[in-house]
Amino acid sequence: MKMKKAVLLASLASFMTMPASAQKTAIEAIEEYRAMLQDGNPADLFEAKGEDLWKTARGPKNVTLEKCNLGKGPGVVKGAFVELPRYFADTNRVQDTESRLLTCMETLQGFNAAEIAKIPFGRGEQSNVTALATWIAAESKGMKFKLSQDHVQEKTMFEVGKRLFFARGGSHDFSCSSCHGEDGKRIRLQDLPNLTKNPGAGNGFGAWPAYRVSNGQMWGMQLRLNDCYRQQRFPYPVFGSDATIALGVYMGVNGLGGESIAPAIKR
Amino acid sequence: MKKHFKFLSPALAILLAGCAATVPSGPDLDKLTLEIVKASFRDEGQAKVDRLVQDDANRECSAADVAGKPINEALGKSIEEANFKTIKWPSDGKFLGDWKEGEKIAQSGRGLTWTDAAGSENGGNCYNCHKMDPKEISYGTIGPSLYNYGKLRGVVDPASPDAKAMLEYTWGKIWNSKAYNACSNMPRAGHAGILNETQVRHIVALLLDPKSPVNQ
Amino acid sequence: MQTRRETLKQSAVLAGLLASTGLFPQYALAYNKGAFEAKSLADVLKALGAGAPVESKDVVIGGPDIAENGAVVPLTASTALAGVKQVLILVEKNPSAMVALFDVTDSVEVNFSTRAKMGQSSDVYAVAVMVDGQALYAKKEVKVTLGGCGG
Amino acid sequence: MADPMRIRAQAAGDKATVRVLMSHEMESGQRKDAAGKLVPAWFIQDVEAKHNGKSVMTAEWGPAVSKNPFLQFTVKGAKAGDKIAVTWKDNKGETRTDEATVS
Repeated sequence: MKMKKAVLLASLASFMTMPASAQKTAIEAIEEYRAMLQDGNPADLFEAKGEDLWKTARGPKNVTLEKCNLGKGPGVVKGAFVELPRYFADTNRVQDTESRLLTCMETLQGFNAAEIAKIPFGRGEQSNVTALATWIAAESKGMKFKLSQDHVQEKTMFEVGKRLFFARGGSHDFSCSSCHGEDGKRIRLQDLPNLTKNPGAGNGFGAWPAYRVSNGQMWGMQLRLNDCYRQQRFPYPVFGSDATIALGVYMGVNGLGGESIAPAIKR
Repeated sequence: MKKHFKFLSPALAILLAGCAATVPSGPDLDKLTLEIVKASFRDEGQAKVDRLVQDDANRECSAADVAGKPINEALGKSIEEANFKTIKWPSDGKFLGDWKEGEKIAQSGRGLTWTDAAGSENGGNCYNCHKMDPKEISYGTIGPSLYNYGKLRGVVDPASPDAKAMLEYTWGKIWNSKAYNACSNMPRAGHAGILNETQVRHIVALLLDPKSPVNQ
Repeated sequence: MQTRRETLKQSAVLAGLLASTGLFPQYALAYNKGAFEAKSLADVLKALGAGAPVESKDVVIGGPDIAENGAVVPLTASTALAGVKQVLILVEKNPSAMVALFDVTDSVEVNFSTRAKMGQSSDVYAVAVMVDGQALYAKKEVKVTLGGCGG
Repeated sequence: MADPMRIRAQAAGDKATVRVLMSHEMESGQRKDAAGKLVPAWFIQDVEAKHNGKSVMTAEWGPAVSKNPFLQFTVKGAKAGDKIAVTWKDNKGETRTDEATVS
């Protein structure tokens, strides 16, 4: 909440030069509206669903996910979210929360991960992945991001993520950085976190999964990035693809030390 | 080896795992990024993977952003010159359309995403980044305020010869923003086919017509 | 403390029990379809058999001045008055005006919050229908803005 | 079966504030799908709250209540350890009851 205020003050300062004093009241009113929604975040519903899914025997093998290794050992959930994405030796790749969940669903439960990756967001097993990610994030709520950069693949993915973040393209020449490269900017009325450093990187990256009030949907980071790319007029990023994971590493490392507030509530 | 869920193409796996001890050098990272992009995106609706191909402006400006430095001055100049040449001036010599139509285009952020129907009318996305009509409180701040755009630039009568230079600049900036600033954040509305000539005319009117709410 | 999972299990059992006993027989009949289809405050009150609306300082409508998103607008209706039978929350410019109706008992405070959809900027109302049929209301304007990239 | 509700009931003094989140589409009946077809209305119509088994509040909702509804009310005389149960029923006849303990 404090961080939010700071961002707000920064953007207010930039309005000082503008003649319309009504603007300040509008911003305050919007801030009031957001505060009203904090109490009673429907993300709670998805969190409860995710916990249940984790502990329920499912899939062709009819087992639970309770032995899933999210990086801190089989079954350790608390604190895992703030260290993801990270390198996993068993798959020999860097994975984020959602792609790692697919690995566990395949190896432990016998699901076909590649098939789940193809399901549109919000349907079938995809909505279960989102609920699971919501619960996993909630178990680390309030903890500080501490992604590892020890493994060469982790460092490499950071560098790739940085290049992707600044990559301009699509019909509108947008990059991630067009909206998220500077402090105190807004698109329409939405504050845009500067994802290249804290506090923006920690706040922005650390808010997802989040409940979107505009459509009443729970969005994980994969869908957040997917919809950013949609608005950027880019082609479609494949679920769990290396581009999305590299961006996760870039934002997460930029947000080191920032507090994870996921699951949050967003416009 | 047990088959695991992965997206890495064989080439990537070699690049990533082959040189296991060290992070690749800059040019290798650029190459790896291109490989990863190729493996990570697919066509969806009208948004095809060919949109990932960068022209000189996008490639050089992205590289400058990664380096955290402004673009080399001479390079920037040549990008601006090349982009200036792409500007299509109004075929009938008329720069000014209807500001009321311009306001509608400025409000709309639709078009060209993979969820938009191909061929549907595109918006200008103007309010996403700019303040324009002060009655619209939901405006972005990525670009500068355009409130009183024409008034502040002394455009009293758009038909007068005094106003010609500003009409041309405004038209050109909307058509291809990179003609004036190589690494501008602004889309190249005309050049990229986002807005057609008629729509650009309406936006110019929204900005320069003394009757437009932008200039009240 | 009960874990969430235990709560879930328990609720599932409860839901089963209730389903078998048949729920809400009285409400299924009593749902005020007419009131929920009415277009204005006056018509809603007519459908409920209440009197004409009178503005009152004793009734409070809570809500944002500006809603960033019309899909979710938090609204609160409350009053400290005694003798309240029903509390209504309305959005004047919605296709049907009434959002929610709460039946008050002595066991709850006359203070209810929920969240409403709003298609456009509009006046919103809190109405206290008294035991004698009197309808007291408070209203405020809520502006709905367009958010996001508009795409 | 519908997903469970989340109910939090917190005692303060001689009353308890109850906050409820329900998992429901609350389809207005006004929205069109991608193919331009009207999506039929599907929403919670009736809500009832019980304190230790006794009905304390009933409500009727229309389709203008937001998706995944939130409801807050205050029960007089409720104290820590008491049970608060909430039941909803939608226009298709589907129903769900969940219970929470006042903390």
